Amino acid sequence: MTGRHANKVVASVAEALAPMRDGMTVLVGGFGLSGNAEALIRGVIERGVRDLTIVSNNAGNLGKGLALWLKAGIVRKVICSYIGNNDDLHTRRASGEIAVEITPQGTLAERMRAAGAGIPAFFTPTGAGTVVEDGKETREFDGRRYLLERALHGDVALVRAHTADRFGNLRFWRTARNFNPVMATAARLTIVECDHLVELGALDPDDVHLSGIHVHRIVHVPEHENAFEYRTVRKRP
Amino acid sequence: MTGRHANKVVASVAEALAPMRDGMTVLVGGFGLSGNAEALIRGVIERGVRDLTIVSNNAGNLGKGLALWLKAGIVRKVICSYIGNNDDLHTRRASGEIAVEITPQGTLAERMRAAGAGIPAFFTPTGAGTVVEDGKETREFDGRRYLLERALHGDVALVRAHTADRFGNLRFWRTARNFNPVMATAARLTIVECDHLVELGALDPDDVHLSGIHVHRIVHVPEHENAFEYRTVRKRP
Amino acid sequence: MTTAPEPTLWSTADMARRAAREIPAGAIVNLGIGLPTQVGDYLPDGHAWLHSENGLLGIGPFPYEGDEDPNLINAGKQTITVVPGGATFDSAASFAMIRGGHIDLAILGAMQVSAAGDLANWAVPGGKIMGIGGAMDLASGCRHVIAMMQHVTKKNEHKLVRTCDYPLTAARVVTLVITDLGVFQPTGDGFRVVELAPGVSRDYAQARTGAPLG
Amino acid sequence: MTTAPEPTLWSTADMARRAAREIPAGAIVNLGIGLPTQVGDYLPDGHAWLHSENGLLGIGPFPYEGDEDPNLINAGKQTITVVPGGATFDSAASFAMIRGGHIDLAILGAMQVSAAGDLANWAVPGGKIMGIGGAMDLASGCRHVIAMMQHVTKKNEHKLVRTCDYPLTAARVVTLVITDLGVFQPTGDGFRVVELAPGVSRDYAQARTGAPLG
Repeated sequence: MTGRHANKVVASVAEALAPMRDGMTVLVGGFGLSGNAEALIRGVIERGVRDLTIVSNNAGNLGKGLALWLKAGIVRKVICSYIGNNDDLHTRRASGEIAVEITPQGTLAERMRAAGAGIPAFFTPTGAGTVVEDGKETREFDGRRYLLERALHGDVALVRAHTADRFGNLRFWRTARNFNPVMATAARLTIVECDHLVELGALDPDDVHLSGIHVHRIVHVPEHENAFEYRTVRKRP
Repeated sequence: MTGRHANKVVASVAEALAPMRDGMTVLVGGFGLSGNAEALIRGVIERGVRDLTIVSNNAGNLGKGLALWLKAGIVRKVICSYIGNNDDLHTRRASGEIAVEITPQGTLAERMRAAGAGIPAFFTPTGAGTVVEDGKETREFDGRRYLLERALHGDVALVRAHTADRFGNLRFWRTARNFNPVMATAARLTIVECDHLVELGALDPDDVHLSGIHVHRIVHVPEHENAFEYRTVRKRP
Repeated sequence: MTTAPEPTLWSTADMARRAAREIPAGAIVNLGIGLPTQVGDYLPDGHAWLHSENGLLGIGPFPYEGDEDPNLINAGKQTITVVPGGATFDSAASFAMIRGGHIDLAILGAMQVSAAGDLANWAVPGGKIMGIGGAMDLASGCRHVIAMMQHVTKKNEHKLVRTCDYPLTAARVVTLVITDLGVFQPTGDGFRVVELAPGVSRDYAQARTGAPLG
Repeated sequence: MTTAPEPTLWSTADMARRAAREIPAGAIVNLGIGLPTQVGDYLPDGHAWLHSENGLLGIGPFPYEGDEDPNLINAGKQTITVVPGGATFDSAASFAMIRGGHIDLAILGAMQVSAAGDLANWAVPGGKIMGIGGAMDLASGCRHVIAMMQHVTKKNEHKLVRTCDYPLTAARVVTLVITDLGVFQPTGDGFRVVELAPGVSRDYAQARTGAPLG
């Protein structure tokens, strides 16, 4: 008898992704191209699954990140907050190939936080009096108008961490953290791609960003592209 | 013109507590006697305010912590999850001197998390089918029964941190963290008592447990009693 | 008329040892205050991850004398240690883990368990209110709940019952009951006998149970 | 008939400099993508704390050439630095700060602002949908919202209007509008003139505003 939290470290991206199936809802960490689980994202295409619903703030950009899935034709629906200049998504939305559900960014994060925390629904002020209200229950509390939003669960989460120990305790790097921790809490199966893999006890208990309770498979990927979107700099004095 | 986040470090407990007023709702961090803001708790009695509503998991124990407030007669109501062997609370509840509202511990935490996060109300499974349901709206989602719980705001939060920088970025120590961070987010005025005060930049951005955005006043208190409740040990081999 | 010999009931240590067998390797487990905490003594090192709702996953053994830290405690406020790989977090995150179904198993003390799996473990009718603590969150949030208790009260009243008359902690959540008489599974109509302590007959157990044993 | 001389309208730098004056010392400020981001250039070091909704409080200047880190970016996906005292957090915590009213001020780009303070800044009717991003959370969650925009469109259509006909971002949230013509405050019925750019007359501004100036 073995629980879900034994022997999480797997040897390859393919092994990590073996449980993926057609039609799954996949939560993919990252904000733009920062904090992307690059190897897992590539691996899903090799895995050959399709008809995926992806939940991602941006669903790729500049032909990179989740734009690879869009181009590979394995995505049925995207739940995101921002398309911007992600032309791979614009064209497939326009053609009707992919359904796009746009959600305010904070509501997207909070819906997954709710899913991970066992909250089926919550009221939020974001979107009150806008098109986001359409079809949703509204209610006033203390004279202000709120919408009822539902928890957003994933079958799988693909998460990029800076450091993981063998139980899956995670640390993230700077703004690569973004949606990664909250998505890890909201999926039935959370798969982590880490830059650094360390032994149990290497992380001080107070230095863990996300407990390994939310992690089910870990693959160590030392090399990443970490693509820039806008490389803004100043001159050295 | 000066915002709420300038010059937070104050020289004394009395100065830190100057904005407190009679009748306020005060969120007090700590689980049992661990992670208590000991100097601030003592200071509130010297401050001379009364008719307080306190929100605390335990409201003191063994005559210590918030039991000091109970004995001083400055508390009108306690919202807590557990009384246990806190006899100072049992006797004042029995005499009718203090009203006690008992809330499941996770609901207590989540109500304050909601307050801090701008969520006025949320559905939770905890307490469904129990007396906790009394007087609350219930609803089924996907065949399961949930209660609607409301956000719980404080006028003031009294928080104990291990380390604070001058902006109020906080780190906590082990299980002294408990309710401290979430209470800090839920109050209009958050006052922090820290064991260690450091300069800006001394904490790596990724090592901060709670952003100083949730902190308004900081007092450095190097010495603490840190009382034990049950000192359980094993023999050295 | 012959009198059946009195059976040897399980000690609390026996019950804790038996409960430990229900814990799979690599499971996330919350052990309630009191008797359930003892279950940890019968788990091999590194077998499971023990969760403390005050903000720790990875409870280790009690500290060596002199190493006690009053700010490192379990939910029963006992001084503890952290195992390698343990991590701390705040109460909101801790109860998000519980409510969100991330804890595989809770082993909780009980006053009454009904045939439907209802749990009553926080208040005695007419008694002093001790509070709820994390009991309701654990009982309703964890994927499985094992109740551990003496089979009858000191006054020989039934505790495995058709319907709880003590205030409920959560409805239809208990999947297994471990008592000094054995191991029982709520079935809706009664309790299935999974195992009996040495010398405990089915009749002996039935006489002490407020619902049919199946 | 004499023709009034054309006034010198504010440049985007003038607008950013004017907006910076609205930021109290020690304020927590979120600067929207585009023009509002430039406001940061006119703040003295350490004057305010800049929040980036992707998970940072304490945005510093752009990095020196060669120090860019693709995993340290602002909400516009530009490489940035962190000031001493800055801290990172996840998206859920970041938007909890926004929604929970912990951000003192947001300065956001705008397409239309109504006399009631309604903000439209995320979609052009009939245009390509770029998405909402953090705009609705910021507009409805921050304690004060300043809108920055050109006073009229390139086709000379009004952008300060009685009622927005673009899709709303949030209703009744804008407390101040800074344009190339000056500074205006929504009053419900129209806009109060707080300040006009050099040489801009009240008549000049009124002709370019879709609601009464008061």
